[in-house]
Amino acid sequence: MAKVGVYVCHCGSNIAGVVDVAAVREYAETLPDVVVSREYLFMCSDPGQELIRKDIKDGLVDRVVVAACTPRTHEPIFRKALESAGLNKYFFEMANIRDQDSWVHGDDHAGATRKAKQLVASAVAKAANLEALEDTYVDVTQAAMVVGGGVAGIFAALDLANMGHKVYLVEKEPSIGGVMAQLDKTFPTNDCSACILTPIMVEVGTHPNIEMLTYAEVEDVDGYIGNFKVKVRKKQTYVDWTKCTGCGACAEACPAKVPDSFNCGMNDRGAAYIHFPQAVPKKAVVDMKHCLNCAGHKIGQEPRISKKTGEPMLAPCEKACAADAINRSLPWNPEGELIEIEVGTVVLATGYRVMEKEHFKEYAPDSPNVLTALQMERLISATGPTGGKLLRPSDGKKPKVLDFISCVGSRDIRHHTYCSRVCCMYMIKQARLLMEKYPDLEIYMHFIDVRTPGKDFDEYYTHAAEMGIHFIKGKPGGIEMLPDDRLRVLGYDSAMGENIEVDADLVILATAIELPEDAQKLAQKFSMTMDGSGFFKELHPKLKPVDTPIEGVFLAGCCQGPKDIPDTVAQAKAAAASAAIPLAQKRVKIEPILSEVYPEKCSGCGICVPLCPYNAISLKPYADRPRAVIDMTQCKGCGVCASACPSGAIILHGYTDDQIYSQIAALTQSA
Amino acid sequence: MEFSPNIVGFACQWCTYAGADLAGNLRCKYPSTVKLIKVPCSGRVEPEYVMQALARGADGVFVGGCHFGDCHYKTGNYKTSRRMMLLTKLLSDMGIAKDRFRLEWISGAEGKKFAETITEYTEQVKKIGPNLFKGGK
Amino acid sequence: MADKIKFAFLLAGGCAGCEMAMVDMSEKLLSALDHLEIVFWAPTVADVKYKDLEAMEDGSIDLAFIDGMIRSSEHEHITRILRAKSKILVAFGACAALGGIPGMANQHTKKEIFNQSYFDTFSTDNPDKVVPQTTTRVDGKYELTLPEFYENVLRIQDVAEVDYFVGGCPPHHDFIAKAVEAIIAGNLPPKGSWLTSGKAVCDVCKRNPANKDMARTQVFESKRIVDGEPDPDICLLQQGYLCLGPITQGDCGASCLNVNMPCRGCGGPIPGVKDYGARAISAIGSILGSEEAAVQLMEKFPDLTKLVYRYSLPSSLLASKEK
Amino acid sequence: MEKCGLYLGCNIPFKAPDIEQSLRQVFPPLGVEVVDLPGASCCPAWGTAPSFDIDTWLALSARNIALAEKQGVDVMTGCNSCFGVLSEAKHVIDASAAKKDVVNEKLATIDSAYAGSSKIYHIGHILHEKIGTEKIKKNLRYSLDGLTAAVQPGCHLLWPTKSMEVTEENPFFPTMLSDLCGALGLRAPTYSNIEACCGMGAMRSTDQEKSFILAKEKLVRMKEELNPDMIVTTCSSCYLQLDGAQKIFRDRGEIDFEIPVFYYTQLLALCMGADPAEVACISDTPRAAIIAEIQSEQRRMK
Amino acid sequence: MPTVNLTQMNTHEIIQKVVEFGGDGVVKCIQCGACASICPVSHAGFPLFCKQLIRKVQTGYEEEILDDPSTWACVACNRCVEVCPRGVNPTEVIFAFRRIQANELAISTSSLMSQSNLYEKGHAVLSGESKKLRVKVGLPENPPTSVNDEKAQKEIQTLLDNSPMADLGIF
Repeated sequence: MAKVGVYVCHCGSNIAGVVDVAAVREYAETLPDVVVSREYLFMCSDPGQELIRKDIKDGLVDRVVVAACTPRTHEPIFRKALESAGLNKYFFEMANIRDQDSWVHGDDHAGATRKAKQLVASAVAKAANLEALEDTYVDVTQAAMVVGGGVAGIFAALDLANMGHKVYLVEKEPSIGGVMAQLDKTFPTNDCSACILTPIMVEVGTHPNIEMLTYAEVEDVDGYIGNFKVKVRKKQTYVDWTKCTGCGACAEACPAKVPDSFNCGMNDRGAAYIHFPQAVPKKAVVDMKHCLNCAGHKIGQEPRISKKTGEPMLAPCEKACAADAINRSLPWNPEGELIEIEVGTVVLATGYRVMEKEHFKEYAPDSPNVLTALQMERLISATGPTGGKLLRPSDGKKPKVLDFISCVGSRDIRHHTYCSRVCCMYMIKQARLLMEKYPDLEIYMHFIDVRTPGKDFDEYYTHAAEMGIHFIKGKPGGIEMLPDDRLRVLGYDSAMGENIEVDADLVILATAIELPEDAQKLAQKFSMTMDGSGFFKELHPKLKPVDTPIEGVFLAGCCQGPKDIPDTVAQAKAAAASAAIPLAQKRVKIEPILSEVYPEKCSGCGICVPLCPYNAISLKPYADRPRAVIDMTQCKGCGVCASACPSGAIILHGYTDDQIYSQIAALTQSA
Repeated sequence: MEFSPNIVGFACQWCTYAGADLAGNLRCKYPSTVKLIKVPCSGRVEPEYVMQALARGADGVFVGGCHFGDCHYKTGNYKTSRRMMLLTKLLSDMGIAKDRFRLEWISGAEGKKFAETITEYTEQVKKIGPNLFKGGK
Repeated sequence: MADKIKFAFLLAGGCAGCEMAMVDMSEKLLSALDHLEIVFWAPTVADVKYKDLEAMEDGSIDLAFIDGMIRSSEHEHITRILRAKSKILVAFGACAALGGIPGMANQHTKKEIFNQSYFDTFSTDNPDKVVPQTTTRVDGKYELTLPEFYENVLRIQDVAEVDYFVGGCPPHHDFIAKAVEAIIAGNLPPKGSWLTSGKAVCDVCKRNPANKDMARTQVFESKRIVDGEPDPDICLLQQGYLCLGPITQGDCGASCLNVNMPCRGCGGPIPGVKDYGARAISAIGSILGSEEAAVQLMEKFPDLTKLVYRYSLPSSLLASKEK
Repeated sequence: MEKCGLYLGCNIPFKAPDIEQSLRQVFPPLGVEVVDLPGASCCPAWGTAPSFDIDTWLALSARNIALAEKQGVDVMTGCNSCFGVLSEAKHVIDASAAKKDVVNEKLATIDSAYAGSSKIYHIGHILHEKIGTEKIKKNLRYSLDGLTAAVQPGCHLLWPTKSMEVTEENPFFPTMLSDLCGALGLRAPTYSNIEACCGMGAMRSTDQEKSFILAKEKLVRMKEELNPDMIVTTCSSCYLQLDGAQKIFRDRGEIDFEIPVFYYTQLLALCMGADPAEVACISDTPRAAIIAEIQSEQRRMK
Repeated sequence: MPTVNLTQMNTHEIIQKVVEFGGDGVVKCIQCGACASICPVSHAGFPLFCKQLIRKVQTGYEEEILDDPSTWACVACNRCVEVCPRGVNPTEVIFAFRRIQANELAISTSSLMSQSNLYEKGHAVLSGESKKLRVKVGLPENPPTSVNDEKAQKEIQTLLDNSPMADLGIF
């Protein structure tokens, strides 16, 4: 007979303010198998835990039920308490009487108390049926992977590498740098983005512990903490990077015209191109989708011979390449190269994108003089399409009136309900930079609220107002296109309580930060869960901000939610530190909440085999008959196989049939 | 006294159970009718569990899992969906009122949805009335 | 050699097919009879009346088999009598152990069944709307009685304690022989058990992909046997024919599969399974490859319940309707 | 021939029957049979039942839609306001089974029922989406080449997109009516406040002078930006406002120009050779000169 | 304007009422101003356009604004609905308030004319000139609508008689 101890937590007044804790404790005493039932102000406090430890050490109890907050946060704490008292830590079960009871039934004390009793009965019933389980350990592969080469990925990779770990840095573009490399200057210090980022990119490029895999994407992930197997596809560059010197001659020679994504489509690049001037690695690629196959020289074919000269006719890019890195006659494999990398931990730092203006029909997206803020960033950057000169895209003339609109796609239930966090500040930054350079500009900015909560941020904002930038509280509802390519912004000034209009040469939309689609696909490969805003969800919003539900996978940067550069770097360094822990421990624990086949019950029907999402199940001979067997290191403990097994030969430890049936029985007993 | 249904819930620990916890964090009110049994994945919920709960007189049985594409175990919820589709048919053939059993996809971010769903489901079950069946084995 | 085992065989509400299967043991039955003394086997084998059975001393029979289910007060009455007289009681065959084919009637009320039987069919001629009564007075003086027809089909275990269960419709004679031999040898599992190998049909089915070193794959389209002749070498489930072999005890030696017919579950659930039909849809639902496949299955089998509970509806957790 | 139920509303049959006449004349040659909806009432206008009680509004609208359903035809309206009210009512009813029950309970008292089978179109949608500019071009006898129009699509034809059967690609920068004008050879460039409200309807009956602020702004921008030969609209309310208010502004000396105003089908009918005395003979701002120009010999197509 | 003491306002009651009359979006408004910026009522200079009305309801005004005719100037253009980033549906809030006003008979007398026209003939807008105009353009004197159709008029009257509008004594 199990000896179950029940410990009911007041959680201060969180539980006791709603649930009649004494009544629950008394009720628990009447339940079968319960030998002791106690209550305490905070069960998770040390004296609270001591109550449990003492009862175990005294031999009074050998199964523990704590009725308190939620197992999602506190199960590990209490399991440790059991362990330290010498009891198998899996002889523990929790009743969720706070998050799922007192907090949600505050207006129904009687109902909450009745529910608490039922939840305790359910936990006791399960506890009585618990079995002792043992943790196991596996060795950790001594390498880490960082996915995404923006500022977050760069810092995560550098920190891990500097701790002495081998790091694979995977980036889908030909160069690392991310969105930060596209920025002109950065708030609130106005230092040049390229000036501070480029040296660090170079450090990454030359670090002996970092292997950069740029122009590459994660294709598949297998394995578990300590032993991830990641398939990475290195996209075909059609340029021999061992020879390419990054001189850019091919890009200059290429006659194709492709909207330059680095400059947000505001100018064209060739099909052969270098991502941007400060690229690391600085290597050319040929974008075969847009390649014109000049001189009829298709990939993998011998060049045609000129009838006039008798010479082979080469494409301009080939001719321009002094390093002989472009040879279109070679049979380049369009699939690129698929490589499998084994790592112990992974940091996801896949970044964000800004919404395109096309989504915002009321803001005249067809006008070339309506820009996203990132386009504005390129327009004022020295490496941008105008060489840093502020010119109106429609006619190349210098604008006089600029109008910024905030919260475009943010705080908007039609798009994203969250605040994108950085827009207020970067709009002010752009306005200030422009005012400093062109003091005769008139600049208007429309806000719902100005949000400047960072260090030195509000000072930055108030100074902008002193500079003569006009701040208007009120979101514009529309833009009209005037005959001379100017734009009439239809606004409302809440402070005056009046409708206002601004006839602007340029309108800048602070469009929302969002997770790109390819990151969503990546999320599925890594089994990430998404939060309500569509970003990768951290394990706990406060206490585990860089952890994920997948052990061994960590988050950094805007893939977890919008944030500015200082916060991104801080989080990247936190993710690196967390990702280094398993590497330093050299082995990781595998929790025993896993499925197991009883071979003597198995009939070998094989129904379970194709169900397992981790391919953990196979049929192997047992007493000469084919019987299912589960690879414990592959199993993640979902129990899908156990539910399907027609013979009842598979059990999921921790969630066995007996345990669940006993809970059903307890919950259908009239309390 | 007004009939307060007894609803047994099975909730995937990654999505619906977390969503229920979030409802707590957000203090979203809902009736105290549902008691969750935590399972790792909705794919662990055997149709027999649902039947057993109904056979033992539960007024309603609720199964909550992750949205398609969100399963922590990649595909568990698809299995749940297919099994429960067939189960729903069996239950209706056997004369069990339609809303005695409910399957919902509620993510860990949908605390409000969890509270709304339970509130609405409780009303549905109230409409059907108590489950007089007490035949669990 | 010890005394002969005193043996009784009772037909409750069934078709006597199980008894035929017993006879199908042929020579093995003859050698078994060396060890068995038949004290009751009415009316098939021995001309013994109920009252003779009632007159026996409690516990005087060593071993009793019952085939068929409980549908009437007569079945219940005589089952209870036999239980009292017997040391070991075996629920023999699908009806006795699970409710069997007649158990599908539990999808209908007694009233519906009577209407169908006595009024509604095309060939019925019953102008006076006569239905069976438990008592009838004839000529005002003779009182005739009939057993009461119950609302539901019950299993033997619903009215009397059963010591062992044997599945099959009917049980396969090779297997009966093994069971009888085990009983004679006194080699019995704990009471309440099934006399079974405990393995599914798949274990003995030569089509099982596992038995051919092949991988099982998911199913995208369900078929009925009228949809065409299955490939005789490939697992029926793989071909989309809803074979219940994986869920069913295979003491039959996969007889149906050997003649290219899918298993329909007469062997009963593998020990430990609480609800045959629920377990069947869990397994089948799991191997379906898509949501559409599940929808297609339900369109293909509009009466899914009668497919997965063909032999076991009275054993379901939800054995009777919610009224 | 495709049939469509012509829902007249109030303004067109009572105040501008020449528009009604134009509607009846242009559709049959374009392959759409106009079916009357006998007994149709007010949509009901925003200022009536919708401003008092939602269910009463829905029942009255549903009664009108049911008239079309009974004949198995879709509804087309010539008035933007009617289009807005009927579309919104249909949207609300179709979105909720409970609302549908409430509405049908009310309709049952007058032996009517709403099923939701008829769609609500504006005549502009029928012309642009169902008939198409190519077919319109083939039926013309006069071309408007070289003339310029300022178009006024009208609010209810643009928003809310969620309740409309047909929507502009970008409702803030509408193009459908310009396309339809283009089919007549008419140049109809966009102008800055093309999407803005003319001030008619509830606003004009609440405060005429305030409503004129909007009308005047609209007229002035049209004049300054396009200097058009005419204003073309598909909204009977906008038509009445821009035509009527213009005369008042001129009489008061607030503007020094006048631009003739046409409802689109009036113009179309004229281009198809209709008699102006039937299809375009009621207006405050004079149209005789431009009508003569439209149906002049030089403009007759070969 | 005198100072408003917010603690003396009963916000709950009026919000509840607006929600009941169909303006449930009123609680979602964050006063961003987008609706106001494109609102014809605001452009024309009426004081109580969408944003202001919503704010005042949120603050607990009812009596103070009950007689303001601005709401009746709303042409239901629905542009606010299209641009509102919070799903407030400002048009519906205005109409909800209009319904509250209508039920208190806080409406203009000219509006009453439309209601009785609707009741009598099924048309809110009629014109004394219409028959003459129709004949002039070659149409029958009466259009095929309820205006000359007693059965249709009876139907409309039945619907209106059985509605809350009948209790107001406006027909």
